[in-house]
Amino acid sequence: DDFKNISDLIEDANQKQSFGLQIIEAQEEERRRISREIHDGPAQMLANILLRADLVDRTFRERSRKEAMEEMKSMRQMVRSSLYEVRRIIYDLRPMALDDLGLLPTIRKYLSNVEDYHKISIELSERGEFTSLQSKYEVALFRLIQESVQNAMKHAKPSLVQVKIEIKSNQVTVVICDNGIGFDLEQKKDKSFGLIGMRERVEMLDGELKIDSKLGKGTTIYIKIPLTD
Amino acid sequence: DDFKNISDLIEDANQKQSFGLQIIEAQEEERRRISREIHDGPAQMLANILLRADLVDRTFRERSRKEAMEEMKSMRQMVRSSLYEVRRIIYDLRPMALDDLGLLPTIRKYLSNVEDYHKISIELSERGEFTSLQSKYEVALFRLIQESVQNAMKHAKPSLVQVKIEIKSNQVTVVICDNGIGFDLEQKKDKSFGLIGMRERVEMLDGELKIDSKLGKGTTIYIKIPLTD
Amino acid sequence: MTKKIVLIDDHVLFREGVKRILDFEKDFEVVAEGDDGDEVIEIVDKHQPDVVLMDINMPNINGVQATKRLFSKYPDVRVIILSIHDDENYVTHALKSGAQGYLLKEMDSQALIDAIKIVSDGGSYLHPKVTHNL
Ligand SMILES: Nc1ncnc2c1ncn2[C@@H]1O[C@H](COP(=O)(O)OP(=O)(O)OP(=O)(O)O)[C@@H](O)[C@H]1O
Ligand SMILES: Nc1ncnc2c1ncn2[C@@H]1O[C@H](COP(=O)(O)OP(=O)(O)OP(=O)(O)O)[C@@H](O)[C@H]1O
Ligand SMILES: [K+]
Ligand SMILES: [Mg+2]
Ligand SMILES: [Mg+2]
Ligand SMILES: [Mg+2]
Repeated sequence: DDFKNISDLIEDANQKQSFGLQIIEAQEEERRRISREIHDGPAQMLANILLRADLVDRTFRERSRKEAMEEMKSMRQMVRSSLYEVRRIIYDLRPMALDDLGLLPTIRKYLSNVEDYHKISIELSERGEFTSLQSKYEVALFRLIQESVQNAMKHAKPSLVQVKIEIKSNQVTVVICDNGIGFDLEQKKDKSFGLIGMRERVEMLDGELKIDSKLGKGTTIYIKIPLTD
Repeated sequence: DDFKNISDLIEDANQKQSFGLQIIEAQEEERRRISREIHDGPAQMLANILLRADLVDRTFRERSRKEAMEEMKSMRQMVRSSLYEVRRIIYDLRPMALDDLGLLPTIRKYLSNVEDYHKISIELSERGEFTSLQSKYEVALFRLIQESVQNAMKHAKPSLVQVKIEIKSNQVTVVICDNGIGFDLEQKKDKSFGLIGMRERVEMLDGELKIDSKLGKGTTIYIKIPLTD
Repeated sequence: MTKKIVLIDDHVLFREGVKRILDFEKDFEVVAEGDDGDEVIEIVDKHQPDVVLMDINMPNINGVQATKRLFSKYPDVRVIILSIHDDENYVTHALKSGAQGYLLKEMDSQALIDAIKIVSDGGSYLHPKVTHNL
């Protein structure tokens, strides 16, 4: 009996270790992705804006004010697009609204962005008092809902997604449900980090996570997290 | 004896778990930091460039050509600084040179940036054949040196930092040495993530990391990592 | 009559740009600047401006908190929030604090001028790009 315990523990330790390594790799990968994204988007655009600005200057000197102002207009257009890009990158990293406005407005906006982008319908139902949630819960809940919804978009091909959040004084429950293709929970995927990360986050807050999925019927994720001060 | 093993293992598992959680938190914190940094830097500047462009136009119409050219100059200066900011953010995230040019040029550039910025002298000595290093070693070695040097700058107040890298066919050794204030290795710091992360990275590659530090004498970090194919 | 304007923003270059634009308007005068929300009451005490231009994200006291504080002391004060965020939730949040204007920092100079005129005359102004989202 002791032996089983020991080997369980070893298994556990190994899993945790490899979990740690996975996160380091995932983080490194994320940094690379973001840095490429900024490089290919805003940085390229700014380099281009710089060229345009020089052009405005030259046009001014060598042609006319009118032509220079035309150049300026197209430069401004480009500045606007890079600002747009920059906003998107900030948002993907971490919506500032989460810290500035709180969980509910951030979730609403997030879901409405997903709806627009994926041309899909997402129902949000919310119950309880959100304003006094501590920041650690806000961040965790946002990431859990984000990953669940992203999974539904990426894998499930659903026609409807429902998100329910209920906050009570001592616990919060979240249910994310899609009517998509479902999946086999037994099949482990290499390099899949989302569900593992979700579990880890929920564990970290002493909560529970349950996944229900049936091939052809869709997936429902239940999350319950106790609230402590 | 078995009991000791079990409690060691439990300790181990707990440490690994809390390690995983720490990385999640550190990652979340990093995302927040970068997103604020982009918001406070490049996003503000881009918005401002639009105003400055207007300013050029109005100055020309309502004041003089000469003043307009001055405004133009300052607008171009602003575009240049935004580009500079964006590049710095990209670099901090992940020097692309690492993927594009390899370890050695990236380290050289990194150290010379630190020298300039902190007005300090850093000696780099390198021996061996760097060109055939696998990317996983390059990234790890860069991050290890980066964190060690950052620690020296942040905590040690040194007048000299030395970095030595030696690559042999089957192993790489790195020594980072500062002559600063040193620290007590026994004192654990909450929320300090650098050294733990370094250990974990080295472990992940089956290597060894040793820290030598004496109060008032400085700190030396020895890293040895076996190279496998 | 000249409209007195106070400008609160932690970004120096941004303040500089706004000031330079307002320099052109003979009816406008920037009477004071600050770089954090915690300064605003003191500045308003001293200068009694017609409009406060208030950045939303600042290091200590953000623009929304600062606006709330300001309104509890000066219920008639006119405030325009300046922000990078085009998310409509920020707009409603800002308006709830008592501000009468919301301007995206990517504004052109005409939008800035219009907003100041309208808000200081008792009206309210939202950046066209965000009204679209509301
Ligand atoms: N809502 C869902 N509907 C159908 N399949 C799903 C759903 N959620 C997860 N899956 C399946 O479970 C696998 C694991 O999901 P997980 O989020 O861990 O990884 P991933 O989404 O593939 O990659 P990552 O999240 O790391 O980008 C997925 O590859 C997919 O096959
Ligand atoms: N070269 C050094 N000289 C003096 N003290 C050091 C040095 N390196 C580390 N320390 C001490 O060890 C502590 C832990 O270092 P570590 O890198 O883990 O964390 P940190 O630098 O404080 O924070 P982080 O790296 O997470 O940003 C530091 O807070 C500092 O007190
Ligand atoms: K003026
Ligand atoms: Mg996923
Ligand atoms: Mg450190
Ligand atoms: Mg600001």
